Formats: sequence, structure tokens, C-alpha cells
Amino acid sequence: MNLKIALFGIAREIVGQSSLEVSAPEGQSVQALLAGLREQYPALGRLSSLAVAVNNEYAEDGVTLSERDEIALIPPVSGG
Amino acid sequence: MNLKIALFGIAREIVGQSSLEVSAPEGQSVQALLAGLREQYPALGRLSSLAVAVNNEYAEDGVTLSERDEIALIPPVSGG
Amino acid sequence: MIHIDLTDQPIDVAAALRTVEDDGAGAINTFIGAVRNKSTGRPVVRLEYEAYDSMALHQLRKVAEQAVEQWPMLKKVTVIHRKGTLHIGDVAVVVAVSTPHRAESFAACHYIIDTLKQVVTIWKKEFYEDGDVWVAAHP
Amino acid sequence: MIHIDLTDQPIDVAAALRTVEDDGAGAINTFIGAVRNKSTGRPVVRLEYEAYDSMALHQLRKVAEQAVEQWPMLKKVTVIHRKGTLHIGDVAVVVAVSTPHRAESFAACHYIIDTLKQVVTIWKKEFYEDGDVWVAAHP
Repeated sequence: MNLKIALFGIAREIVGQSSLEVSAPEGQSVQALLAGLREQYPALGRLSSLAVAVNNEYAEDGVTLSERDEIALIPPVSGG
Repeated sequence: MNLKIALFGIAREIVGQSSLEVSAPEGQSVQALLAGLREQYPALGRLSSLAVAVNNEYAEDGVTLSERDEIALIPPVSGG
Repeated sequence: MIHIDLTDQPIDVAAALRTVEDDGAGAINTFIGAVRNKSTGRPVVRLEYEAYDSMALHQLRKVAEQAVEQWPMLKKVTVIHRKGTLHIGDVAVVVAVSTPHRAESFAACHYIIDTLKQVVTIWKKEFYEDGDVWVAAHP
Repeated sequence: MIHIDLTDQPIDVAAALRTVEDDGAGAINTFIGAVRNKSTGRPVVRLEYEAYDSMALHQLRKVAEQAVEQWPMLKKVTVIHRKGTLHIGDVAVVVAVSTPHRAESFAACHYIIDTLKQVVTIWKKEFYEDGDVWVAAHP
């Protein structure tokens, strides 16, 4: 399946674009997605934190992803 | 000596006027002043608290009063 | 950097906020005390605030100075208290403080309003449909 | 009773305050976060805020709802966050809550701004004379 990942802030700058298409096996977990992205973009691994959001909620490592999900990479937030 | 006491809030209502002249011996203490006023106006004794201010500061019981002082009776405050 | 006022005119909250703006202050905390439509369950019609003006102004300044002493990072402090007749929704008091960091803005503003209520010589009389009471006067 | 906004226009603080007025609320606490002229000692020229809008709005509402759950006496809650380019003194965020009693107004407002900073998907880039940094990005 193809997952579309929205990118923000420093994650957007590291990847160099505001979204990313990733091809992944069915039932791909959040954890596996993150591992793949960190391998491809080592600078992502140097951030203070890196979370995945699925449908506007933070997703635990074990959550499995589907093509219908709205997925985003969430570097350390700094609002306020 | 004659002391002029400013009255506010419920103390003003109890006494029925906004200031009071009290004749007192030289070196009268805050404590003695309060005792005299409570005797003359028993309703003052039923308040949650009753303080004396001398020159815009709260005065302890032992402070002695003089004619030059600006004296006020302070019933329980309720600003804010 | 400390601004104190006791006024019988409506308080302009936006103007009060502008008095604590500071380029070095990232955090502004404001407390607004307004007249509620009831007190201990009883409908309130109006309030009257009476002040011992000279002492109230002196004590308000003292409270603000104590806050600055306790939180030296405070940039600006404004405290404005209304007196006279107030109706439901009217602003009785505004406390505004600015600091570089937010935790101190909350702590200092909270300290000022709590201490104000304990020491500042202002008295509030609540008027109901069927009577009136000097707040806190009796046990 | 919960009002949330994320906007690229200047925040009207006075208007935000009016949204939490309530005849049953005697206490209004407001936190304003403004752009400071320096960050960790370094002079700041401007900031840029970027947001993941849909998630930021959803999370802002969740934070406000959590506050109402924790302090059921809360009458009204307003949270407005700015995005885009901000300069020194510009207001980045306003949190305003109204309650019948004051201690809860401080606690709820403090909770909301602290939690907002932890979970809401907004990112801040600080620009200095000689560079820029995504705040909090690196350990």
C-alpha cells in the first residue's frame, strides 16, 4: 500500500518537501514506519522526539496504518 | 488628648457616622482604644475582626496613639 | 513598572493590559474580578464598594512591591480597583503582571489578588431583592 | 462555551476576553503569550509559527474539554493561537477562562497553556540576526 505522510516544521525541512509517499506492506505499524523514515533521513533520528499522528490523534508505536488514514510526522511541538 | 477615628463600611454604619472623636489619656494603646469602642458600640465586638490603622498601616495592639496620627477603624475587608 | 489605581469609573481592561506590555515579557497573566449574579446562592442586584482611599492605595502598592520582591523577574504590575456602585458583569478589579516566563506570571498574579483580598481597605456591600449584607463582616 | 481559533491575523485580546464574560463568572483568568525580544539570551528578530491546522484545532479543543472535565465549574474557555510571521510584542496565544471562583480560574488557565505547549501541533522558528532555530527540535 501507499501511505501519504504530511510533514511539518523541521521534519518538512529535513525531508525537503511538505509530504512524502511511502510504499509499505499491509498492516505496517507506526514503529516500522518511523524506523524506515529514520533510516532514510538520519537527521530525523537526532530530533528530541518524533511522533506519528493518525487522523489528528497521536498514535502509539503498535498502531497499524491503512491507506485511508491521514498520517503526519510530528517533530517536537513548540506552540504558545 | 482627642483622637479622631475614621470609620468605614459596617463600622461606619454601626456608629452611625463616618468619623468619631474620642478623648483618651496620653499614650493610649490601640488595644485600649478598641476596648473602649467595643464597650460603647457592642455591635463592633460581633464583627469577624476589627483592626486599627495608624497612618495607613495596620497597627498592633501595643502601638501607642498620638493626636497627630491618622487613625481608622478597619472592619473585615472584602475587596476584589 | 508598578501602576496602581482606585477609581469610581468603569475599568478599561484593554488599557490595563497595555500598561504591562514589555518587549522582554513573553508572559502576561491577568485576573479580572467581575460582579456575579449570585453570592452564596442568593441573587445579587448590585454591589457597593467603599474604600479607605489613602490606605487602600498604599496597601495596593505594598502588595505589588511584595510580589516584585518575591518574583524579581516581574517586569510590570498593574492593579486597578473600582469603587462605588457596580452591577452584574461590571469589573471590580483587574490585576495584570508581565514576566519573561509563564509560571511566575501565574504565581505573582495569584499572590496579588489573594493578598489584596486580605489586606486592602475596601469593603463590599451586596444588595439583594430583600436586603443587603456587608460581605465577610460577621463570622 | 468552548471557543477555539487558529488564525494568521493579529489576535484581538479585548474581543477574546469578551467571549468568556458570563453573569455567573466572578473570576476571569487570562494568559497572553507574546514574542519576547530574546530567547536564551539571544536577540530575536522575528518568529514564524507553522501549524498542522486540523490536528491543532482538534487538540486545542481536547485540551479545553479536559480542563472543563477537571474543573466542572468552568463557565467559558477561549483559546486563540496565531500562526505565520510574528514580531517582538506580537501576541502568539491567548487563553481565557471564566469561573465562579478565582482559584479554579488560575488552575484551569495554567493547565491549558501548559498542556497546549506539550501537545498542540504548532511549531515555532526563531530568527536571529545570524541564523534561525526550530525551537525545542533538538535535545
